[in-house]
Amino acid sequence: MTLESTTEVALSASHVSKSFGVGADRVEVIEDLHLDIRTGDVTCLVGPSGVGKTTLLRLLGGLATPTSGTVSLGDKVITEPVEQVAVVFQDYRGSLLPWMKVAQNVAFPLEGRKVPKAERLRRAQDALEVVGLGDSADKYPWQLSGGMQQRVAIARALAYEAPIMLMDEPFGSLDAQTRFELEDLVLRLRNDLGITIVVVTHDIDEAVYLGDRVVVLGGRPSRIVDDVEVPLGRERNQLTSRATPTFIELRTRVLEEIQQHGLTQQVTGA
Amino acid sequence: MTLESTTEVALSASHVSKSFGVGADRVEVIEDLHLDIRTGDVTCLVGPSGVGKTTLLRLLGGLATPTSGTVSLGDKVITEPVEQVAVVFQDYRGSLLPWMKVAQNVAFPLEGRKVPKAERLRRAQDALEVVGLGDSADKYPWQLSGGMQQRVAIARALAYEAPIMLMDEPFGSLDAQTRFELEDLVLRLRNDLGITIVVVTHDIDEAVYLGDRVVVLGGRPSRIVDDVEVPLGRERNQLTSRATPTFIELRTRVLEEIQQHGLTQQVTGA
Amino acid sequence: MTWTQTIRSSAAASQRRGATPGIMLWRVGVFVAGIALWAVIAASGVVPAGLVPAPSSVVVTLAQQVVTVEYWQAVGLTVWGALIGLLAAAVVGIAVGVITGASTAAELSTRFLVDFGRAFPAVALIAVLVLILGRGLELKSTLVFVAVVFPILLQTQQGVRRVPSSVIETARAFRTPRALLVRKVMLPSATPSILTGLRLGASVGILVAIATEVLSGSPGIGNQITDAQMGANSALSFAYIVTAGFLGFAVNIGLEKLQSVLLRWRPAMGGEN
Amino acid sequence: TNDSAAPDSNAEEELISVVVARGAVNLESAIIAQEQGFFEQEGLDVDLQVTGGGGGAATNSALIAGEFDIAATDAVTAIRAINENMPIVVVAGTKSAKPDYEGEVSDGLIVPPGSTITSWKDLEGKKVGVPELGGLPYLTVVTALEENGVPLDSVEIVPVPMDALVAAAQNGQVDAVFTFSIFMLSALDSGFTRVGTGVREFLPYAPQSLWVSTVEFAEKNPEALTRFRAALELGTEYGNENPDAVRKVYHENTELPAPFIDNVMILEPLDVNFNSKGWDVLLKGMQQTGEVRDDLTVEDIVWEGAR
Amino acid sequence: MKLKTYGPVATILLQAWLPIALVVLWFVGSANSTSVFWPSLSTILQTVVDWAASGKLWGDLVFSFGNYFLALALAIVVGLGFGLVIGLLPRVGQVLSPYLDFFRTLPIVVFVPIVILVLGVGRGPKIFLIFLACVWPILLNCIEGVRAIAPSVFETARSYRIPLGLRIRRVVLPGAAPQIAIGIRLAVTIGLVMLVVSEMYGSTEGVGYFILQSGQRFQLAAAWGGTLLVGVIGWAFTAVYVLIEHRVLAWTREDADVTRTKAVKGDGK
Ligand SMILES: Nc1ncnc2c1ncn2[C@@H]1O[C@H](COP(=O)(O)OP(=O)(O)OP(=O)(O)O)[C@@H](O)[C@H]1O
Ligand SMILES: Nc1ncnc2c1ncn2[C@@H]1O[C@H](COP(=O)(O)OP(=O)(O)OP(=O)(O)O)[C@@H](O)[C@H]1O
Ligand SMILES: [Mg+2]
Ligand SMILES: [Mg+2]
Repeated sequence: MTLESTTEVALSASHVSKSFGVGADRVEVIEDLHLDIRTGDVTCLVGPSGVGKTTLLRLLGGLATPTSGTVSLGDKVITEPVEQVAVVFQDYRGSLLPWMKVAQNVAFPLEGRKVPKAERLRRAQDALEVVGLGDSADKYPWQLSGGMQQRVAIARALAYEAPIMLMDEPFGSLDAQTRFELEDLVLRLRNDLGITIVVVTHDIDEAVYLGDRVVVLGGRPSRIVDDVEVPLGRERNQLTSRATPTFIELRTRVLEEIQQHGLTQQVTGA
Repeated sequence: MTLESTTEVALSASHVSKSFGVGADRVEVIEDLHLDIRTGDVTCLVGPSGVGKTTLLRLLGGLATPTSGTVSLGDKVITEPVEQVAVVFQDYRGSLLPWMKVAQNVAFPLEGRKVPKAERLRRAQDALEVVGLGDSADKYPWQLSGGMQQRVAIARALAYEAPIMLMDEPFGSLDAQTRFELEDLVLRLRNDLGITIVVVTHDIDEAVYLGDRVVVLGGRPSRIVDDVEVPLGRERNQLTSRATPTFIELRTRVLEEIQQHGLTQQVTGA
Repeated sequence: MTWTQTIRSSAAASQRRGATPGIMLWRVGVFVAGIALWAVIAASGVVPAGLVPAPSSVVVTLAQQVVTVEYWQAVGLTVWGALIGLLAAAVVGIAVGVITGASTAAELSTRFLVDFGRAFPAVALIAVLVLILGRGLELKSTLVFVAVVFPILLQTQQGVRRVPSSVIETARAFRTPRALLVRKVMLPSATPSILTGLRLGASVGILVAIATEVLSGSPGIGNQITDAQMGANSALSFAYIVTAGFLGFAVNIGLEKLQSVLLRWRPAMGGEN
Repeated sequence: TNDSAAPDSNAEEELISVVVARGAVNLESAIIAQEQGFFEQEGLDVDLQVTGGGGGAATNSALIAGEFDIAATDAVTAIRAINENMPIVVVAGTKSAKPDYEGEVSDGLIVPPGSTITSWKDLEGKKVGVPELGGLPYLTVVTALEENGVPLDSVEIVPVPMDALVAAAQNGQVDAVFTFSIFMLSALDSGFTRVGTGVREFLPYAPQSLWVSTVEFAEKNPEALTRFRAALELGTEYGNENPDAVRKVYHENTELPAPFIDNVMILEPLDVNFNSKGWDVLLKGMQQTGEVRDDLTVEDIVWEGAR
Repeated sequence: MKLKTYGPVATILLQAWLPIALVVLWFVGSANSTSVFWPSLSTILQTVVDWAASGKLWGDLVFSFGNYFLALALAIVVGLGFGLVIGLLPRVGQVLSPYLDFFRTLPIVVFVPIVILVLGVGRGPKIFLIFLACVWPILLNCIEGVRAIAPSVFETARSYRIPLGLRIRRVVLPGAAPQIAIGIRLAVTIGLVMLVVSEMYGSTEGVGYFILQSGQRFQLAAAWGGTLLVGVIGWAFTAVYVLIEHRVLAWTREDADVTRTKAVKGDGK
């Protein structure tokens, strides 16, 4: 897999607020949030359920516009999805087009980029092999298990070969083994191709293992409660890295922060 | 929360096979599988993505009929969903009715059981509080985040108050903290109310932590490759239980078994 | 069998392509029962013989007619008129439907015209329209077009509007160009709705073509029916009425085939089993 | 319209396209004229299209739209069109109600078996079915009621499609119906009784079916129209003398059952010319029912060569 | 799909500009018309005013729309009833569908005599004819709507053993509602067209009768006037219907700032 261009890119959100609804129904989800995504980093977003991770990711991807503040790619303010960004949606089922077979689904975004058909299909097949679905190219999404569908969504983003990838709980439905392999795939994407990756995850071990940096969201409206650099180096190993003291220390730290903003918090707050 | 009846029940699958499609498209997913779910146990089903966990759960719930073999509840062969079983679907989004608000979604199954309205709403509200969504009763599902939707689906199964609960990756989209709390909720359901619970999960730590027994599925067509008793007792603690040598030993054992049947296996097999 | 079982097994049945022998048997059964009922009504004299002929006499008459050139000419003229109108309506209806479905401004701007046009009883103006269009193919296909274009348009428009937002969001995220979006996302998603529009339109088209013939005297099935009625020849008029029914049946078979190809991707209802 | 050069040596032939409303049983003289070569004899090359019925209004429209030069239609629709300034004129007749004609009457008021109605007078407070409000049958009924001293507003006149008239009476939806031709004769066959005569008695000489042309055509081609009338005249005579020729026309151009045509059907006399009394009663009837404006005269309706 | 929404003023302006432009164009363009075929718009409108002034308009409206609403209600009930059965039991649909297609295409106009025999000469046949035209869009869309419900929704209802009645009321009908709404929207206006046609036979009053009689009598301005009136009524009914639909189907309007317009614009520049 090669990238067409690995130009210097950096996503940044500055003074971003986002609310839904109007009048009495208005909910402030994100308030005055500032975040710079560094080029070539894996940035992990964690935080309790409902805190606004997906919302933030959609803002970064240009899929939603902030109520106030701006999101920019380099010097360009983003109000629309841009070519340099591929997205894996949390709602992977809903994001697969049911009338297309798996391979077509994966190849579809390339069609919009005018990639020739043979090339499209080759890239789709490659991406499917990488996620372990080489033999399911010819099935419809509903014929696949949940985890397989999720991998199709990942394959689609891979085949798109964008320099920035936004992934919303991409491994949520995968078994440990598959998950490990795809986590390592993400690291390889960063190391070998210099892709900038933002991963939303609820698995703190995963966040620390993958991330060069873990951003913890919390509060209502949400803001960044912690921004943790992960000094584990660029080469990581599922067994050894996870056993280092730094790893354990960081995961405990993040865990504690999330616990402060977790379920119990919400219930008592209600 | 009380149960109307906590009669002796036990689900069992005997010599169950399941295939999809006909002719050349036919895929054998499960072959000659035998499994007894013991009353009052938490049974965890684990296995690589696409192995057939959801399929097995649907068979146990009477939502699908086996191609051969039988599933029975006590002495009764099941070909249909039965009253004693509540299900949390892997596709939680699809299983919430978009035209109903959250509270209505949770209360809806009770309506079918002719529970009076006030009682229904009370039980729905209780269940929502338990999953930390007491203040979201009046929203539509699409106004919730992924993890919140998943919790609504859990709340619905809770409010149904069935003696058997089948849960398909119920905590997949939840953050660590919420997840811990809901895991402990599951354990309380078993301990305090004697509910029989089957949980499909891809998180092996979770399987060992929750399960009285962990059933590992593998192969194509799938069969039971291991059936592990978890001798951690009925009272468990997120911090201490997970640190016991038994826990660590068991999770390593299960992990290795899954790795034997995981992604790499499939890719090379293809 | 319980209700759910029935649903489940029928869902399984519909997964198989085409009609099973069981379905065929049932169809034949319904057919026989229908004909028997008709025969009984005709024979009992509840309805005057002049109005409802016996099925046998209709079959005989139809058999006599199908070997004549006149019959096929009439059928051809009707079908031709309906077909031209229908094709034009399909092209315009789907195109405008997609545009107005995809753009709120376009939909609002055309809303009055569409709602007005849908309710515009063009058939009632035949005497006037003949002044402008004469009684030839133009009149027939124009009226068919006017009657059919709006259902197709609306079905398309609403189908496009109801593309799930998760799907649209995906397309947006990958910056799907407009043409591709329409072709590969909106149209497939709206296909069930559009096909329903076409199925409605196909029958309405034939009906309007026939009505036009009846009312304007332009040649075709409708005209044959008028003749038969003026001659109090009910067997003959029924023969042509039945012909119209068969036409609708045939068109819909075609559309159903199209549907089974276009909607191959859809899982059978009630969950796969 | 086509006045291209004629191949014939004798007379200058003119091509006129003529439409005959098929099924309305008003095409006899023209078809006979065509078959017997009377048009040719008059130096006309007539393109006789036998097209559909569709009612007089549609035929008038098609004529105005320029589909053909001359068309067969019925008197009431022609008058209505002219009343609204449609540019057409009546150029010849086909059939009129002849009070002096000996033959059987083929229209009238009929009642189902067992009815207590025996005459027009009994209609007070009853329901009468007619094929259409405002048509010739309707005008006949109105005139008949008037002449019999039955107040109009005491009778409910309901329009019922032609082929359902008899059945409607049989089912008791209406008490009596005014109908004609095969519908009346077969009703009489099945036990209906005729309790009143028809248009011949109440609207004597009223034109029934006739030929119309556009005003423009009549102005530009008076000669052709005169010849057309002459040929029709010949066809009419021939038809009146040879009933079998008329029957043959019916056999070939209508869906009437053969036995009916041969044995039962009443052949009304054909006539190209009008009796001015007929126009008067018809116009008066239509004016009284508010169908047409009061100052409409025969001169507005009938081409001068046909008055 | 998420829709772009406009403010109330913009919505009205957007809806109004084209019809107003056309009416003005027509008004000006036809002002000096002397043609009997193309009466001027003012002449046409005058006929409607005359119609109203004669006092008949009101009675005609009451008669016609009495039939219309009855028929529409009947069509909704029958269409949904059969639609649910066929949608839920595909085998029944498979057996019946050829016959439904057959009957759908029978020229009902020629059955009028039989209908009159059975239903009499009054409102009956008219209601029946309108009903017959309205029922098909509702039926077909209901079937399609039921079939389009996500399998996961049915699965949920099954697993929680929702009884049939409740399942239809709370699961199937709402799930099929968006598609059913299209069917009813079509029926609303098809019914109007059929209302006019239905008064072609055996009528003495009604809006359709007025139009048809005017046409038959070559009172072209009045015929145009009547049809225009029906068209405007069709628009008005649809507007009311859309309001109702808007409320009933509130849950389908996902509120987010994703707009369709953006989706359409999202081409790779
Ligand atoms: N369209 C919407 N309308 C109203 N509220 C919304 C909408 N979308 C999201 N929200 C609210 O915004 C908040 C944040 O949602 P978001 O999906 O970003 O959470 P999340 O951090 O991704 O959670 P999870 O981990 O559960 O996916 C939630 O409280 C949700 O209820
Ligand atoms: N309707 C269907 N038609 C054809 N194949 C199917 C169908 N449903 C499931 N399968 C196949 O059956 C296999 C098992 O699917 P299942 O959903 O049970 O997996 P799973 O163990 O739940 O996986 P995951 O953890 O990814 O959810 C998969 O290979 C899938 O492709
Ligand atoms: Mg989220
Ligand atoms: Mg699964």
